Amino acid sequence: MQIHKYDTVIVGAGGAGMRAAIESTQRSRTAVLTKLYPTRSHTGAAQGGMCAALANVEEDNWEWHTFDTVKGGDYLVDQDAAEIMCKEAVDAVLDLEKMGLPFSRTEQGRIDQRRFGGHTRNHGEAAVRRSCYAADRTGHMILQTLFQNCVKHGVEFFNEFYVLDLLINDGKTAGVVAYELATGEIHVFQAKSVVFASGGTGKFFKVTSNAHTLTGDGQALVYRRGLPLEDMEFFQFHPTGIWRMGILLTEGARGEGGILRNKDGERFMERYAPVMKDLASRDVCSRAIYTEIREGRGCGPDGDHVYLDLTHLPPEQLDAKLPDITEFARTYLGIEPYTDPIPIQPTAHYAMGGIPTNVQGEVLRNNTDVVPGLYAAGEVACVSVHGANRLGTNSLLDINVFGKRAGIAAADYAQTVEHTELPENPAEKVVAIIEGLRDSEGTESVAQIRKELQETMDTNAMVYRTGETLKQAVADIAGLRERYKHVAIQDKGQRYNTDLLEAVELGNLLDLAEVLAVSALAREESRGGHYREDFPTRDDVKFMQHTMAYQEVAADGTTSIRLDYKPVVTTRYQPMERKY
Amino acid sequence: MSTPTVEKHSAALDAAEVGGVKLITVTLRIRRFNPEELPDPVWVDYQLEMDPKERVLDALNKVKWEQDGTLTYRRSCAHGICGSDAMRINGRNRLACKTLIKDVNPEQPITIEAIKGLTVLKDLIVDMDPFFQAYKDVMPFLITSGNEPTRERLQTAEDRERFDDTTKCILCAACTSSCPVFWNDGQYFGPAAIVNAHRFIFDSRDEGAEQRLEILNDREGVWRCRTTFNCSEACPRGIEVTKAIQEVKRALVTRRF
Amino acid sequence: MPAGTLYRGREGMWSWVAHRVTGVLIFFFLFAHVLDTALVRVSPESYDTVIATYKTPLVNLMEYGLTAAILFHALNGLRVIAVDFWSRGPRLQKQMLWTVVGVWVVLMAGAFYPILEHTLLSWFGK
Amino acid sequence: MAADTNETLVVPSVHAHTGQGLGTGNPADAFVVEPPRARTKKTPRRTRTNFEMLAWLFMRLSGVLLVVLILGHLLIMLVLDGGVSKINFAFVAGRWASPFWQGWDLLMLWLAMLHGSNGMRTVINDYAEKDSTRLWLKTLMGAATVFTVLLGTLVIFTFDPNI
Ligand SMILES: Cc1cc2nc3c(=O)[nH]c(=O)nc-3n(C[C@H](O)[C@H](O)[C@H](O)COP(=O)(O)OP(=O)(O)OC[C@H]3O[C@@H](n4cnc5c(N)ncnc54)[C@H](O)[C@@H]3O)c2cc1C
Ligand code: HEM
Ligand code: SF4
Ligand code: F3S
Ligand code: FES
Repeated sequence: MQIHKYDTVIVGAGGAGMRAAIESTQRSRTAVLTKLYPTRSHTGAAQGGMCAALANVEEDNWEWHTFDTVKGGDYLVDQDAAEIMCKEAVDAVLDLEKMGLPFSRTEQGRIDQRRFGGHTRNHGEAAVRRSCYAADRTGHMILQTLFQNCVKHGVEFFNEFYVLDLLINDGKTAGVVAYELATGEIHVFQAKSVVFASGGTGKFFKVTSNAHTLTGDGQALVYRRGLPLEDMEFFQFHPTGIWRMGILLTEGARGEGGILRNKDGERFMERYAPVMKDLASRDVCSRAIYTEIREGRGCGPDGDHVYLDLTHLPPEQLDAKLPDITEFARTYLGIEPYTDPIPIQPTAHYAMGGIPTNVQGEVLRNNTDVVPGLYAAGEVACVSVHGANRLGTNSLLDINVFGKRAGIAAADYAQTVEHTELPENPAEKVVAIIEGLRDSEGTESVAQIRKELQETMDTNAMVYRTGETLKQAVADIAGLRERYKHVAIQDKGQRYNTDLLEAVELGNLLDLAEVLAVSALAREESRGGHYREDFPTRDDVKFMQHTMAYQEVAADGTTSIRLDYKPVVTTRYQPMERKY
Repeated sequence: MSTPTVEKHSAALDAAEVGGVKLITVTLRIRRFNPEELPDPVWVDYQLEMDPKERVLDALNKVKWEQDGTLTYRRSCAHGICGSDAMRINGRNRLACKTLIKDVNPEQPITIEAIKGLTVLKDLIVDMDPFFQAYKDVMPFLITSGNEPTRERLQTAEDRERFDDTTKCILCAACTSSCPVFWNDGQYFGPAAIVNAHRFIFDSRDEGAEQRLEILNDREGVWRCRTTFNCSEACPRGIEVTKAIQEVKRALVTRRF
Repeated sequence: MPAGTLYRGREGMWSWVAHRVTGVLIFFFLFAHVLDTALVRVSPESYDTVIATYKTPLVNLMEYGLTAAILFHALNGLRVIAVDFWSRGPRLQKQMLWTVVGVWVVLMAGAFYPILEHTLLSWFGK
Repeated sequence: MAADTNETLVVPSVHAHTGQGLGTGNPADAFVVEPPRARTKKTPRRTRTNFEMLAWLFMRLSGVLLVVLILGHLLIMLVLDGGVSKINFAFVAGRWASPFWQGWDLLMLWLAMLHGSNGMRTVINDYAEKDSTRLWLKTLMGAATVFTVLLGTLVIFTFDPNI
């Protein structure tokens, strides 16, 4: 075991982690621990864009953006946070441009902007061009640009280090424990402040746009340290994933004029969202697609998908604005998007919930108090700017705005305090997990359990949910968690033991899936990404509040989930019916 | 609006939409290496039933999940965007997640081995540090002088287009590890580093081009490229790598960029 | 240790291999050729003796091979130069290579009789 | 790796492990497949000259000229007028009587040798593993080149058709 001492430790080198690192490296001695090489992070997969009311191509302002964000989130958004995000959005985009990000440009040489789902002019009048983009590679460019600037600032990366535990001593952050993939060694990082930026958790679904590595490690290990997780039942299903594979086709495709069609060739979104049509918010579109499929208007022999039609767009426009996604269709489906519509279905995409933080990125211990020295930003966190449903392009914005804020706050905090003493035997918990798996005599297979988890989540906790399906999911997950105790791995070595880590990651997924299902079961209403067929309307009286899920450990070591609720911060906008 | 879908069904779309799949038996012949067990690498065959439209990465996953958990490789996004899984498939560098089984002659055993020229650490995992070192050596970040503007720097669409191709790089190392010059001694900067230098040299906002050119003017710089085009063939992002290298060479000669 | 497989490069790589092999070959030949030509400084007789060996069928055949090597190296060298200095060169490198091969085949066929005439005559008579 | 690193206990595990990280104490590090020459802090070395660029340019320039010179040479020597069978002392004497052919051959000799030896330098740089081997091979090659060029030049200039 090795012990390292830093002022600030950042967990994760995606967009949020690197944005934080750029700030904190200039202010404090910072280490960035990441389980992937930084440029492998899933921020690179983001396509469509990053919204900011630059007003480069048409009139726009941050207040409209805030309204859209709040409405998009079905009023579960903390409006103070949304205001900050939308106000700072302009600088966030300009910062990136100054760091070198190659945005697509307008005729005048300004950053170009395109339409995106749910983003409107003057509180819902019509779609507005607000999303700043670089073809359909915006996330790639953000990730590369941030990495380039990390290189410039000499950020210290520990690549392929898996953070497996958070150390809290005396209520204060003491550091993290990491596992070095290359050697199998355990490293303890003592730090005054720790920023979690470890990304999403989509891998508990089968059809997902998320990477194999998005296993919610950050959420899970914070949760196991007794800290709450907020709004985990809200998971976004993106309407246009490649059929059966889940690979994302950006909403920008519809922003450029793409149309959703059912088997009769009908532009069915006209029926569901007369004003915004195909650019209604994601939850609305995803539900519409499933309704079409259920009512027998799906395409293909099994009628289990619909089409994203780009054939009416000029090939030059596709080449210039959507080069990557058209290539995905060619590579993975063998079809030509110039002439054929693309088979799509909703795909699990984004976790609105996560580790609750305030607008400085400080992690909450309960509804009001923070854990000193602990920060979170990015998809792992829930500042709640996305509420019940995130608007497209607001996540890239979130990671930049709150990544920067958390980085600054963490470094500033680190300057004011001394290191917290490490707890006795700091690596104990991690060693127990790892040696437990290595020495396990069990017979259960990681892949099998994960597959069953994904299947139950896809069937029972997807776009449409009912009390019954969610109970089924809870029961299934409980069974799987039981079986997980007897899971065995084949690779017993030290070097690059990915077999071992897949097992650890599965443990995280199981815990988080359970939180999702239990939180969803308790929320007896429909709001944003969470749609209960048995409670199809929004219930602002009972559920206009955030779910806070805590893990309770009984004396005998068994765990259970305790749900609590936290009020929503409402400043300007009173809840209204949501129509697109 | 027209109703294109019903009548305009091409054969490709029909093929893409078939529900039931026909599985075929494929053999993966993987060059395994685990120094904790054996000092030397070995070729191991795995047989599996696969849908030919699946990716080679799916096949590797199937081996790892169902047959041999010790098989080790890097992967993340599974759709060719993160650059984790460059490997040599049937003798050529590719991303496993961007290569469909039907395209690599599945009637024969499919050979899979680590990329060349970087130290193999285990199975398909190589040491990427020298690769990233070369990348860092070309100063891959925007260099400007003077006060920052309050708004964005202006750049015409044409100026933006000038370096578009090389902004696509995902640092997968498929190019560098396919370059015969790089295999020889690993000292050559390699195509990926040059691609990333190109991205800034031809960015109208950047002012560090001279410095970067000077770095690439070096003994191990662009002049070592022998225009073998392996890099261009290997690049999963379709970057015209050799073209970019030639542009850098010409910029060095003419000092115009 | 079971070796890794050979890298399956395509036209670009193999043409470079050929270019390099022919280049080295020509270099060594040139070295020898200057030495033998230097014999003109020694005496007409010794020069003619050496040149006589150039006229034996074996060396004559090698001469044809050398021409082949030089011709390929020269044509492909021009292709490389085009790749270097012509902005469309890299995109057309394969087509240019096949052109090089085509021209090379034609020229080598054309040179077959003139170069080997001597040998052919001595073998098959008039 | 980072400073401030102090070792404590070694994690107990199935395999013996020194806990030093890659490239140091791990016995497994002794075995690697196809190790390249390591890129070190000292490499790439900064040279700050345009030598490689000039060499590269020279290869192209000389290449273009050599096409004319060598193909012309081959045409005359091997193809025209009965090919190689015509060549003898007298033929050479006849040709070198003209300063034009003298100049032609001289230029060809210089360009070809310099082009060839620079090409060989590249080849040696690519394949010689050790710095010392590299140096030796290049010295040898350089000496051979200088010798050949000088010899050839001497021959062309001091050629005496009447010896
Ligand atoms: C296909 C796709 C398209 C998208 N398109 C858009 C879009 O157009 N606009 C938009 O606004 N949003 C988009 N999103 C959402 C957005 O991209 C993500 O939410 C955002 O990039 C998340 O960034 P992050 O920094 O939080 O996490 P990530 O980029 O996922 O990074 C996570 C980091 O944490 C590290 N990590 C994880 N676990 C550990 C651990 N245990 N130890 C150490 N390190 C760890 C990883 O190595 C990685 O570096 C898209 C998402 C997807 C999947
Ligand atoms: C006939 C006209 C010739 C042309 C057009 C020509 C062209 C070229 C070019 C352009 C290169 C550079 C290749 C690169 O940088 O990748 C080259 C390399 C080389 N040439 Fe020539 N050349 C000619 C004749 C010769 C002769 C006569 C010799 C031998 C003395 C020779 C030996 C070499 C060698 C050894 C190389 C290095 C090969 C390598 O690095 O791969 N060439 N030639
Ligand atoms: S240039 Fe292409 S092959 Fe090379 S690292 Fe970049 S993406 Fe990979
Ligand atoms: S493979 Fe290597 S030799 Fe040049 S063209 Fe590409 S860098
Ligand atoms: S897994 Fe990301 S590129 Fe293949």
